[in-house]
Amino acid sequence: GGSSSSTASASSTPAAAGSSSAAATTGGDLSGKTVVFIPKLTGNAFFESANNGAQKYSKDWGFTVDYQGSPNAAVADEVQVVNNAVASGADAICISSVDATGLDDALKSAIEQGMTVCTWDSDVSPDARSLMVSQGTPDILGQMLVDMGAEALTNRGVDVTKDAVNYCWHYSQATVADQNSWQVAGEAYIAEKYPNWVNVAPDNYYSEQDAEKAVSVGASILEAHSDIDLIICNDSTALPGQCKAAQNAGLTAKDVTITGFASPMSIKDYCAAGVIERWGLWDCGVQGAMGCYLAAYLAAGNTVKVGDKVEIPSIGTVEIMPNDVLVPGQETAATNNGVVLMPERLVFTQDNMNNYDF
Amino acid sequence: MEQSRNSAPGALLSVRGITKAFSLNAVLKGIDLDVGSGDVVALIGGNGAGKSTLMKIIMGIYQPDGGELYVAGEKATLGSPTAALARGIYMVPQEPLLFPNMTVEENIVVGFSEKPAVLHRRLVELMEENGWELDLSRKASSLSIAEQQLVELLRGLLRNARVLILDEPTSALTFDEVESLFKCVESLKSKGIGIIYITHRLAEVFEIATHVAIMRDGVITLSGPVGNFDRDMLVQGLLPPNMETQADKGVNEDVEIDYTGLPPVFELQNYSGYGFSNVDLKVYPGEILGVAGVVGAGRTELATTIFGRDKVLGGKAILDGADITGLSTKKVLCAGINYVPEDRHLNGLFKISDVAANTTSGLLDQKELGSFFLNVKKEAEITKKYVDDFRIKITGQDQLTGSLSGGNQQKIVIGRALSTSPKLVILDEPTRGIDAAARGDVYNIIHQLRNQGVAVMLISSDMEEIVELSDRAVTVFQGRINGEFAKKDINQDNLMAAAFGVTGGKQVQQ
Amino acid sequence: MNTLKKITKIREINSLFFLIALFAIVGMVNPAFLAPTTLFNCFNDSVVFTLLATGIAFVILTGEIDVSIGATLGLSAAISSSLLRDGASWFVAIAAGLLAGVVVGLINGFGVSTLGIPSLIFTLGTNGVVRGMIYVYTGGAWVENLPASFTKLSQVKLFGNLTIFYLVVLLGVIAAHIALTHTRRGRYFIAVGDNAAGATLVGIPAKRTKILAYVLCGVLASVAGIIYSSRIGFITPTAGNGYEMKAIAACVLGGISLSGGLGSLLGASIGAVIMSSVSRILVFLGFSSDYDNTITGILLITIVVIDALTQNRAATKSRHERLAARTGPAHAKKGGAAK
Amino acid sequence: MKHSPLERFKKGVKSWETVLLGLLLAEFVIFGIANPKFLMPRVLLGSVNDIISICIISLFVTFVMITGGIDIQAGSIVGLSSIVIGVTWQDFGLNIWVAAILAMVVAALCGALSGFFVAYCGVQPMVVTLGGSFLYTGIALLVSNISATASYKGISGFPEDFTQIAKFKLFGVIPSQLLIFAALTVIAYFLLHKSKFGRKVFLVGVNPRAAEYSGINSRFVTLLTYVLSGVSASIAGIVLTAYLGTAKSDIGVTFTLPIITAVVLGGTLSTGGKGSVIGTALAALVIGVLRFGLPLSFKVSNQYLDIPVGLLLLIVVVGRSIAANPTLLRKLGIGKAKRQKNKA
Ligand SMILES: Nc1ncnc2c1ncn2[C@@H]1O[C@H](COP(=O)(O)OP(=O)(O)OP(=O)(O)O)[C@@H](O)[C@H]1O
Ligand SMILES: Nc1ncnc2c1ncn2[C@@H]1O[C@H](COP(=O)(O)OP(=O)(O)OP(=O)(O)O)[C@@H](O)[C@H]1O
Ligand SMILES: [Mg+2]
Ligand SMILES: [Mg+2]
Repeated sequence: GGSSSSTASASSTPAAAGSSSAAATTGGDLSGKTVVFIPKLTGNAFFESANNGAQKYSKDWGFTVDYQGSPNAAVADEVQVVNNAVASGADAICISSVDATGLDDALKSAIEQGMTVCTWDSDVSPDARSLMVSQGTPDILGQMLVDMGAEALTNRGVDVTKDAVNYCWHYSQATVADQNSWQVAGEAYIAEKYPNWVNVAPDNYYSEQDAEKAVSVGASILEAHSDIDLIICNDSTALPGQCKAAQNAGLTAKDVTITGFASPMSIKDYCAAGVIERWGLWDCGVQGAMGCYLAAYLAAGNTVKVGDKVEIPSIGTVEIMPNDVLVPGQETAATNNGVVLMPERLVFTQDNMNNYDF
Repeated sequence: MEQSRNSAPGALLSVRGITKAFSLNAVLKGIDLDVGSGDVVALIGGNGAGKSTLMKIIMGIYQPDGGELYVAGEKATLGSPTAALARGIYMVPQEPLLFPNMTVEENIVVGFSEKPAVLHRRLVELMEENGWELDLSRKASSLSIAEQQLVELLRGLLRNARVLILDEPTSALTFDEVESLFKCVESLKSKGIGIIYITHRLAEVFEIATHVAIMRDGVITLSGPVGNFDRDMLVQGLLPPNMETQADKGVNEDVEIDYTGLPPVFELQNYSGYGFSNVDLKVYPGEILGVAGVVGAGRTELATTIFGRDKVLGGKAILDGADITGLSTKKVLCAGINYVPEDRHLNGLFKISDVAANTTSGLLDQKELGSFFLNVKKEAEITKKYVDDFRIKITGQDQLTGSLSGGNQQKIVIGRALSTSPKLVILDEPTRGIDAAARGDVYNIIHQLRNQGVAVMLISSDMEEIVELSDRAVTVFQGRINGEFAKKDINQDNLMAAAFGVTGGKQVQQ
Repeated sequence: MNTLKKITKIREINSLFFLIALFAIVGMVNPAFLAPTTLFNCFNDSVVFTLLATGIAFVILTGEIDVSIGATLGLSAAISSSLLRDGASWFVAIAAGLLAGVVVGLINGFGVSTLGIPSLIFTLGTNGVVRGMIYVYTGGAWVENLPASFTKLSQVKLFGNLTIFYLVVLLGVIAAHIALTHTRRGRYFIAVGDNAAGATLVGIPAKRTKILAYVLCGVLASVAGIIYSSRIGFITPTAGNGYEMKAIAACVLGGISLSGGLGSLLGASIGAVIMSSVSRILVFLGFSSDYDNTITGILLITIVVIDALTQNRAATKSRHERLAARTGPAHAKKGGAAK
Repeated sequence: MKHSPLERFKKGVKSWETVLLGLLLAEFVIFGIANPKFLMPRVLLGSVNDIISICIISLFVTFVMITGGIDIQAGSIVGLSSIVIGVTWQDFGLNIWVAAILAMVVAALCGALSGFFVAYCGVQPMVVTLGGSFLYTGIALLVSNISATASYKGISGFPEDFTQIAKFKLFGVIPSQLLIFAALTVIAYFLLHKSKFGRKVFLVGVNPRAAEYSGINSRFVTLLTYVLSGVSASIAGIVLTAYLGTAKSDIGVTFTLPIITAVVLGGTLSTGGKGSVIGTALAALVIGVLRFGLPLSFKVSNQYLDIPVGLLLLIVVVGRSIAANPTLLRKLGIGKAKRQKNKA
């Protein structure tokens, strides 16, 4: 995973503390297991990278990761993928859900039929899965987005606590769960920490994961708000599109700050060209691999409970945490239920962006 | 055998042993035909005899299953119309095939390689020569059938073809236009152009043809110079071997109707609409009211407006004492009027539906066919009634009407109009494009109706037809009724004069 | 007066009026929209849709439809840009992209014209196959990191702020428009769409014309794909998803009839500008993005409904005028001399 | 003599439903051999759940296409119906069944609006319904904004008896969704092929002008077909909402192309006038089973499934066109034609 990263300020969350205490579980053999690894949609850089990571690690671990997904990020399509996975007789499912509750029934029936279900990236109801490998809570990620923006603004010579900063959000659409939850958390964070900032479009801009639209919406934002200071693009299509629009308009990171979440590969050209200074993501390859490992781990008959530590070979040790670290008030079952947080999120800049290959 | 296989010497076009079948239906069974320079070969035959099919083969639209074509003595394979055009063959099709979104001029000159300006000049000259008037910048979609036919003719004439095929060119033309077409054909004849002329009007054969050929059931039963035949011989040749000569002449033996004290079943009072105005008209039960006029006089508009297809601008329409002015088609139908449209392909037929569906389509809003579910038995019954009554030639009730011949299609449309048991039937050009036998059948149907006490409004541009059938006639000129004739006064001269706006030797004042 | 009437009868002029009116209204709400940069960008950003719409216009004019162009765009974009990324020469990369368009176009043309399969069905089939091919070709991954020299092309501007892409495409469209309306062979496309049987009768090779239309459509879709690559800089396997519908809508907005034989390429390109400006317009109008789809829908429906109603009314009116003219001067004295 | 098997084959091919049924059986056999699990009732019958929306809607989009129209808005009406149920139930406190009926009314109105523009204003259906798909997707989002639940979250927690619509299993194996589909197929069949309304739909599709001259209100019939397809979309929306347990505004957006594909594969003429409910139902199942069987039995990744579905469509229509018109083959294989001529 990303070893030499500048860790985001918000990443001081409880995570793998490097503790070497062995997992308190009964042993079970992972080799030969099959984990169906389900993205929200295929053909998206984020999920493809996660799959690459999962495939790479799983080879060493000795089990099979079967990447199955629909090209559409639609709940009905994903349910079908889940049902196909169940029918195929795999051992476990590791899924990034497009809908917070819409997959619950399908996953519960998978569990009833003896499968292990874990989630990663985007969660379902806690009783419809065992473990969730989370890149962080909405608060963490929302704050991270805002902090990246604030940092870049500061580097431009803006006093982020005093100057009137005009900003807006540009991402995929109003119905996508995680991106919206980050936006909500980020807004709350801004309201609290930077009351002097002005959101020029409180209803946000959407480009529906259409690259062409991302560029054209991006261009319109720059044209319609010539005084815009910061554009936060928490979507992996919106961010490169917004950068391209700025580049087309001849703007650089000195004129307008663009930040957001996207893989380093898709943005590094713009960074090299001076269009963007910093952006972030987490190592989705590691995240995918972790999800698949844990799914296979439980499928092999291991049991875990909150507080246990699991050692994931060549990644590190992770701790099982209660569900309420993600959503306050959520209950956690006695065994095989809980949340694993990604140890760190990455912020990419000119200096480190070439260290990653996703 | 060997002889007949070859092209006749000097012929512009020779057809030898052409056969053609559509799936299992053998339409042409070995046709031989020659067209020499300056010949006008009149090709006659019943509906579905295969005339148009033969012409389409000559034109390269269909490929023959067997047989040969010779153009100017050379064997030719005409794989496409392009090949036929290149050899100087052009066909004016039976159904006009215009480009609806193009102007008249574009329609005529499309496909030519000459300069537009040159073409335009030639076109204008041609029209002046023939005395045809057409606004060249009008869109083809706004043309009436007659006008479409003129455009098709102009196309053919402008092509300077060596062999010109005219497939029923006069079926929609006015008297004047037919006259000028004949002049035109004469002049082509003298230029040495060979013409194949398809028609159902035997009079035309004797007027312009040099040769005649009769087709029946996919073979040519009779052919030779026109001088060798007379009308009766042709009629005989057209009819199936052992059939009585009853068909052609619908017998009108009925006595004159006594109108005194008879209340009209249908009445128009000062009725105006688009294309006609201030029409006063009465139709009595059990009479055939002929409505004569030249094409474009506005009769179709009058009929379709009564039928609820267009807006009424003034006046009243009264059926059996009930005011039906401006009602929707559905309500007019229920009230007891039905209409057989003049353009059966556009407004009459459901080509890819079967005979039964076509016949009963007017009954769908009536209880007769069931309240919610379609009563299939009843449907078959009604269809059978009309198929039998009208002697409609079909392979079964599930045959698609698009594959029927024109006459049979027309009978089905008439059958539909009668299925609603109307008090008044308006027939608009009911015999256009159908052969003598079918025409006789239609006439019989009309008489039957009359005898059943149904009132019939017969719109026709064929004066002979009006004379033959009507109990009373009116003429329409420029959207107004300008003449009414009692049975004894109905004759070609009177009708013609009134139709052209000349009554009693003087122009009707506008 | 008469010329004015004639001009409004040209459907693409109506579309142009509509475009101007739309821009004027947006400009009134937010004058920033009328800044030259923004205005030009409306056109610059329409370049992909202009290509798609004019491409599909050829097919629609001949009376057919092609719903595979979005996938063709994606495939060409993926092929060309992956070759460029991997260091192939520009010539090879572009030729390969165009070849993909030609092949798809030929297959569509063959199926629709030679085999006589209804075009909606056939191109739905090729759409599925081509879209799947993109996943096979790319393995589902994005094509990124295209050579800067290639992506820079999209920034080259002439005459102030018009990109060279749009300029070239616009000139191409105008040239094609003239060729289509003023040459003998050009008229074939419209003639075939207007009445295929009639076209065959006057010696127009209807089948070949249709195949040509599909090939042109495929090629233009791949040109669109290549320009898309340069403009966007990264290719996702979903690139061009749903663009076929927007391109069809653009054609209709530009006055092209889906039943064929009516309309022009210039109209299609104007429609493309309207269609691709919608999201930009919404930003300037300050609408919440939540209204995006609602307003796009309302706009689209309003335009086509108004257009259809005015066309219908004009047709009815001219028919009524012609019919009224027959009855002579209105309300002349009644009837004639009855016998 | 020699041609008789060919002739018979041609006749068989003519009954399109037979071909589709054969295809469906072939799929069962092939997938079943490749992976016997495929034929397990629970697996096979359960798989129907995932395609049921498309099956249901395509039944009624068939009506629209027979009138010569097309409906690409049905998918967006699914989402609208779903969110209307969710919002009126959760935020307005309506009884869930009242909410479901309300959703059907809303869907009918949506269909009627588009149908009105198509039938009474003469606008081209593809464009109207494209506009409709934008409009209704947009309205669905706006409706979801009314709710206290954020639009990206989806409304859940529906009462048990509502979710039973999609979860109930007859004899423990036959899913209720399959029963709903079967019932709707029967209804659609009788409506289209046995009722007077169905006859009108066909006649309007063949020749709307002739239909008008027969006293049929072509425009109204056309409008009704859009209402029908809208209502069917709302039924799909209700079933899907119950199945997923979640009401969301965007749950149907990906259905458009599969619906049209099912209808045309079912033998409906895209120019109108011809089509059959059974054909559509079978075609929808053929596509659905293909999409389910290939990943299960042949490990084809889901993202490539567009290819086999597209290929199936192409092979079937090409085969059909050649069977209907054997001269095509002769034209294509010119060599063969020449040989025949030489023999003659
Ligand atoms: N494309 C076709 N497919 C199947 N059958 C056809 C086709 N064209 C014509 N027929 C059939 O061939 C026969 C001959 O038709 P054709 O049009 O040549 O007759 P016709 O002599 O021109 O009749 P009419 O006087 O009515 O014009 C008819 O039975 C008709 O149904
Ligand atoms: N613009 C048009 N659009 C559609 N149909 C038209 C149009 N103009 C004319 N028609 C139809 O063409 C047919 C022939 O009309 P035309 O004007 O030739 O004669 P008419 O007024 O019906 O005269 P008559 O019936 O006395 O011969 C009618 O059915 C008419 O409704
Ligand atoms: Mg004929
Ligand atoms: Mg008339």
